[in-house]
Amino acid sequence: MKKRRETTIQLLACSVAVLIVVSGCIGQEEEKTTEPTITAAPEGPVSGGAYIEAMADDVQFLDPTRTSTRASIYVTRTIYDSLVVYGDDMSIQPSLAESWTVSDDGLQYVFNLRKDAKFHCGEPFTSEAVKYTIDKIMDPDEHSPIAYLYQEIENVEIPDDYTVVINMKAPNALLLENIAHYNFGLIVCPKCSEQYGEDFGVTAACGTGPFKFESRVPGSKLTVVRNEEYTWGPSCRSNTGPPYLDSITWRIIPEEATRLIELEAGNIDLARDISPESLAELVEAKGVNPLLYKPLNNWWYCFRIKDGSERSPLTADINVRKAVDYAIDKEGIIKSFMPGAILADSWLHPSVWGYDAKIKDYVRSYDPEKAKEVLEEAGWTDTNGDGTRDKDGRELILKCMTLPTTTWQNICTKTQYDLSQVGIGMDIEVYDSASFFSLATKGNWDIYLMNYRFSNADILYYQFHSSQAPAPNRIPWEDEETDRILAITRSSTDSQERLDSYFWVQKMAVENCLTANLFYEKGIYGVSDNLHIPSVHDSEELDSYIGIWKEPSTSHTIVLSACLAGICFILGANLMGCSVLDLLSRFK
Amino acid sequence: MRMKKYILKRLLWIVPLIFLVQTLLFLLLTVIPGDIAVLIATPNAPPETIEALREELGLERPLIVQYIDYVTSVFRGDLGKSFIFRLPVSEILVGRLINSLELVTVGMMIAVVAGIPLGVIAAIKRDSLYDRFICTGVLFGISVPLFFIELMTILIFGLYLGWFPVSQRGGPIWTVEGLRHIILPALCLASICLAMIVRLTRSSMLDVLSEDYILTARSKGLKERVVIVTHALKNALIPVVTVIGLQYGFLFGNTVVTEVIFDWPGIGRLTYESIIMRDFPLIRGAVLCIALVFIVINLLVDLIYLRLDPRIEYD
Amino acid sequence: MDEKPLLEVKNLSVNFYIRHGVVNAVTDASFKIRKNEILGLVGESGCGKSVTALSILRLLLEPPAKIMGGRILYKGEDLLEKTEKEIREIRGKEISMIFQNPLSSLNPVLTIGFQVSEPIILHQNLKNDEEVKRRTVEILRQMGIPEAEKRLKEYPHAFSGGMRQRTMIAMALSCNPSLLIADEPTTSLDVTIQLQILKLMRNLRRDVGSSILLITHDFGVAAQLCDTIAVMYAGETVEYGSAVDVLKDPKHPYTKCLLRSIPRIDVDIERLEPIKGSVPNAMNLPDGCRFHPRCPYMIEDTCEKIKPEARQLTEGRLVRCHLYGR
Amino acid sequence: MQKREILDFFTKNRSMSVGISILLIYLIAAIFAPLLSPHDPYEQNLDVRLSGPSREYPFGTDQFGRCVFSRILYGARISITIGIAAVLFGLIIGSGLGIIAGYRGGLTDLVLMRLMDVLMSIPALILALAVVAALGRSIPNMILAIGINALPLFARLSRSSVLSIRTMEYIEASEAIGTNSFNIIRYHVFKNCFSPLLIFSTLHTASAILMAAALSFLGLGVPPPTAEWGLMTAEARVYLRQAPYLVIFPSMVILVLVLGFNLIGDRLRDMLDPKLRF
Repeated sequence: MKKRRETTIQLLACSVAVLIVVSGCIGQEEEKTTEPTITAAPEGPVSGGAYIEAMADDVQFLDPTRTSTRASIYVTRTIYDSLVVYGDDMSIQPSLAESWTVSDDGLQYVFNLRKDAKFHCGEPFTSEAVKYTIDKIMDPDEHSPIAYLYQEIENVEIPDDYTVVINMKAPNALLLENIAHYNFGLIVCPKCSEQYGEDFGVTAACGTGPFKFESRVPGSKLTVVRNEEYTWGPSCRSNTGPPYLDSITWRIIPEEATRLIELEAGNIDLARDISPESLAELVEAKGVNPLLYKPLNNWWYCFRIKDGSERSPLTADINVRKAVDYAIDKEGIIKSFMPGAILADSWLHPSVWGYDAKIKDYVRSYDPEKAKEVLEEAGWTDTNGDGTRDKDGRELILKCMTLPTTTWQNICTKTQYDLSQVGIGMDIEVYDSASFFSLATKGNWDIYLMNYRFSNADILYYQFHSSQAPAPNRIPWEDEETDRILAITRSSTDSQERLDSYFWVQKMAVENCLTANLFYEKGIYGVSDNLHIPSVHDSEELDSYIGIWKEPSTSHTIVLSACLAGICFILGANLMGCSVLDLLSRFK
Repeated sequence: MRMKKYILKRLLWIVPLIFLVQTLLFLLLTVIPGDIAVLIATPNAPPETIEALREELGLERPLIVQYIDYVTSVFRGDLGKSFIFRLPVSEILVGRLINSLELVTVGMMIAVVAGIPLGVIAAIKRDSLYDRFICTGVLFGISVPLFFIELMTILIFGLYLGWFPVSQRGGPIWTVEGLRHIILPALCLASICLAMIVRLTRSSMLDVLSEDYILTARSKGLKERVVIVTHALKNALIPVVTVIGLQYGFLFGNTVVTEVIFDWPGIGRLTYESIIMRDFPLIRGAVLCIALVFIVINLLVDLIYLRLDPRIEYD
Repeated sequence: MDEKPLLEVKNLSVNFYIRHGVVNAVTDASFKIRKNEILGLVGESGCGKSVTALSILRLLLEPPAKIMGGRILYKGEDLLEKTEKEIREIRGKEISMIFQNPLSSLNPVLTIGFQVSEPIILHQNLKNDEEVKRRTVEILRQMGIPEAEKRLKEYPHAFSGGMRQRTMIAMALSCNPSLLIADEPTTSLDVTIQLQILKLMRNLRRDVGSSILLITHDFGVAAQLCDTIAVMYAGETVEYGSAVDVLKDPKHPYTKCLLRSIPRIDVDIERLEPIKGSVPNAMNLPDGCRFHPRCPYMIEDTCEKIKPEARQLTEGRLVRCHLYGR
Repeated sequence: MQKREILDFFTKNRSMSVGISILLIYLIAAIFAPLLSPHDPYEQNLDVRLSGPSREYPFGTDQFGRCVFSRILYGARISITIGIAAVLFGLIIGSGLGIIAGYRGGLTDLVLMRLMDVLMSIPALILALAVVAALGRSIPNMILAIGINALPLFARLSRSSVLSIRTMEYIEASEAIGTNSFNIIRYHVFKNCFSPLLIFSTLHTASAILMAAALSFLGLGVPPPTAEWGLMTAEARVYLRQAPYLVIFPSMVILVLVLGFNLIGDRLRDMLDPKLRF
């Protein structure tokens, strides 16, 4: 009798706990629905509102001449201005430089600067600042990470306050694009840079940009506020005057699940670095929608040809490389892990100057049977019947390197399965980014997954020119013919000739199967409904936030009484858990 | 006085310990492949840029020179500048350390405030229905993986019910915003050490209740409540206090997962990220901070233990 | 002579319900103590004498222990009927108790002064501290503790075994109880200290006038101190009488064997006669007379079957054995 | 403790049998995984991707369409081996050091214990993190990382039990009759350390498994596509909303296994550690 009484008490206690929790939820639910509906959305841009954005990695620091990490670029684009910027159609548009002329032999560039721009510290913007910035980047003791972009510049002359002359050692047709691209062309204020020295960009930053640096808590938050006197915005942007937003705050949230939840809870307005897997979730969530943009983000598997420091690669044999290219199910990856991505047929994104549709007929498509044939012909047969092919004693098990992020691992796991269907084994080794790149340069691997964003065709130079051998040309592909053609792409002034040489390089890469190009990724932002972004063009700029504006929104009110219900919940779960266990352990 | 000598002896021991911790850390860091220069420079940067960056960060100097500078600089009080943020390490650490201490303290307070009464009641009502509830609940508590509790809390509280924010720190705990932000991570941390405290209070209370002096106290005609509070509790809490101290140290060292999931800007997460980024000065600073907190807590625990239990002399 | 006894225990029986079964620790214990008298409750360890003592003050933990029957009359009232609140009034004030192991009977983390003054504050409701302190120091000095004033702040671990036992006695007698129960007070002390404690307890009767229930397994101690002796075996009182009668002329076979197995100075016996067999297990006691398996004078088919009653031989002289009750 | 008494205490005690049965179920699942699992754990099938628990897939499918139930069965092998191997590593080396330190005393004791202090003062997860980052992600490295954390705990435990009996007369007696220190350690010292070490290693296996899961969760565990519970939870984090069961099932499985070890550890402590038996 005593036993039965105890079990009834237990069940009673559990039901009470559940009741409390359920009532807590219901109470909360009603409150939400009775919230006043948001007033009708105003048509034109409304100025005001603090804009909060969440990113995965932290900003390094804010001196454009000394940092080049992606996260830092988002912030420096708002604090500094560049001479020229990309228009929506990826054409070069004027910004701080009103106009510019290029000499016929491509050795001299003359920029005429705007006269109304001013630095945040009040100093007027003159050509002296441009010379100071470029000299600082090229100065060897500064160890600037972006010095390699300006290798060809001889020197910079400033005849008067508002004209800048750049003389080149060798012609480089891509100089303007390099300046426009990301933060390489941003101009720093000489006075502040000298004044703060080492701490410039760390504790203070001064440029001509639409926002001024305000505060920073390393590893968690960074805030910039509106620059009221800003009237010299680039003409191609929708708003050239002071930005609509009062301030921008970047919050560092490494965990993607948490970023999404903060977005849906309304604590942030925009979430960057959303992986494609969460696209479905963003679509159904209330009050939030995904904003898809096409960054020039090319995913590819890079093959190793030459011997590494300790290991000779299996992919030295071209047939293995071709078989791998045939065996990878690119559509399958796109369908499951990369919704919205488009199949890559060559190195260059269709919207990048230098892309040529003719490359399509050289590209290999998914054909496992063909892959098996190629392997059979090359003598890779499965002699010991263990499921993977081998040849004169060496098992065909590729060593693949990847990063720990979920999307990277998913793609590699999918490829591993695809390759196993045609008898090629693959061991996946996960390294965090610091060791990934240095090990990749050492070369003791067969294949590694890589994704890189580059807005002009110059990427081919870095990937295939022998001068770039240990890195970033990690294949490494050393071939005079390719070097000669690549030199033309940079030096010649005739655009058709550059187009043909770009095409030649891409065809060479596909024929020698140096890489297995997968797809161009569709970038995803999670954006809350009350945010309006005029345009996001391919180089992932949010046109430096000038055009973005926010509707006045009612922030979510969260009932404080929920604390009690919360604790009841944990107690309830505990009681339920242990009564189940107790009943379980009571049986004889 | 004996106590001061004892504390001095313990504090003196910290100097060699820091030296040993640093050496072990330095060995580990030299073995880890890859370095920060590769990370800061874009993947497309040629090797010269990476060499230049290594030069600037002083990674090119021979290992011995780096080691000596690495170890002695702590005693000079200069923890150096973080490779990534280029801010002095001490500036970054102070804020992050306070955040972590705040989170762990609130978590531990919840666990203690809930744990000790539960343990005492379970001991008094031994083998009753209530006692068996608590025991199975405790087994449940110590077996569940922490990240599971946290993910579920985020899913249920953060997402479906939306009662509490699940990320960032809203400010100090005396502000409403600060409280709202700390409640979920603190509850999760509390849930794992709550079970431990309840179990320990119960067993030490049972030990004490079976002692002879409790019988003497009862034979004096004292009320049961008085016997429990003045006589039994004081004795039972001595071992509990030591374990709470050790638990605090254990919890403080293991907040990495909680801080990563709840995006709490604590020192655990800072260590994790700095190891991923190979930012040596930051790693060294963070690990030293955690080690120092560990030592201070253990010393405090021993002092409280001595203070509570008169029988033990300061050996 | 037959004025009402201070404490009378009649047919007390106590069981313990533990996981392995039921232990009947005490089956039929009866004895009485008159005012200003010292009764010795003697028996081997495990015969239930401590349980009897604890059940007088109802100090047994209810869940495992349960008092099955019998009555404990103290000044005419049955202590078993009293409520928790009433019994607490009696503990420390009317009846108080000291225990066997002084090392663990004092709370290690509370000062001596505090522990001794607790019953004083509780029962004699002396409110101001000065009054309490004076009374504590006085009772401690009375028990022979040197510089009592200075010792109040010290902790039990600073005291020796004998000193702690004196403190225990001081604590017990601080409210002038009329009955002191001493559960083997001298067993864990060495002989010289034992003598001092025994002398102290003898003086108690003279100065304070309280009667004492002394529980021991050592006949020597009982002989020195007690007026009357009750012998217990396997949960039952088998013999009761004045100390002289029981020691000089033991009636019950168990008492005889016990006395015979103790070495004596005046008589030189080559070999001591141990009692054959061993103490019965309290979980399944033999039926009939509990001692019959070990009894040299066992009568066929009466001792095994019939449970002997406690018979009155002469005034104040009882024995539970078939030999005397034909 | 005679055999009989352990046996009867063992059978009569319910929670010990619950613990043992949990462990047995897991061992059977690990050993007979190929027979029991309905599907090949590595076989991908993208059309049934992320589908909920159904008759065909008892625990639903993950982002590659692999059957979660069979992956959990195969995962049992890895998780249990990591847990037990890490504890064995800690037990053998840790208690070895502890016994030597305790028995020898003097300088060796001081040096060894100070070394253990150093290991203790670096938090467990950070130490594991550094070891895995240094040696790369693989099962042996994980075992090493978790084992190193267990080292100081075992050393301290075995040292304290050695010290407690070091001063006992029977040790001096056997020294007096000339037995060399190795035999003394082998017979007397080890016997005495046996029960606390047994209890501690059972309980520590539980926390070793939890640590392995935490390491995988931080992306420092085994490389994909291995079927390991911690990795499965880590990968499923992104699908927390779409497919919460992907996180719930592996975590529940970890919970029940750790519960089993805790149950056994507790009852062992009650049985073998006289001080606590009541």
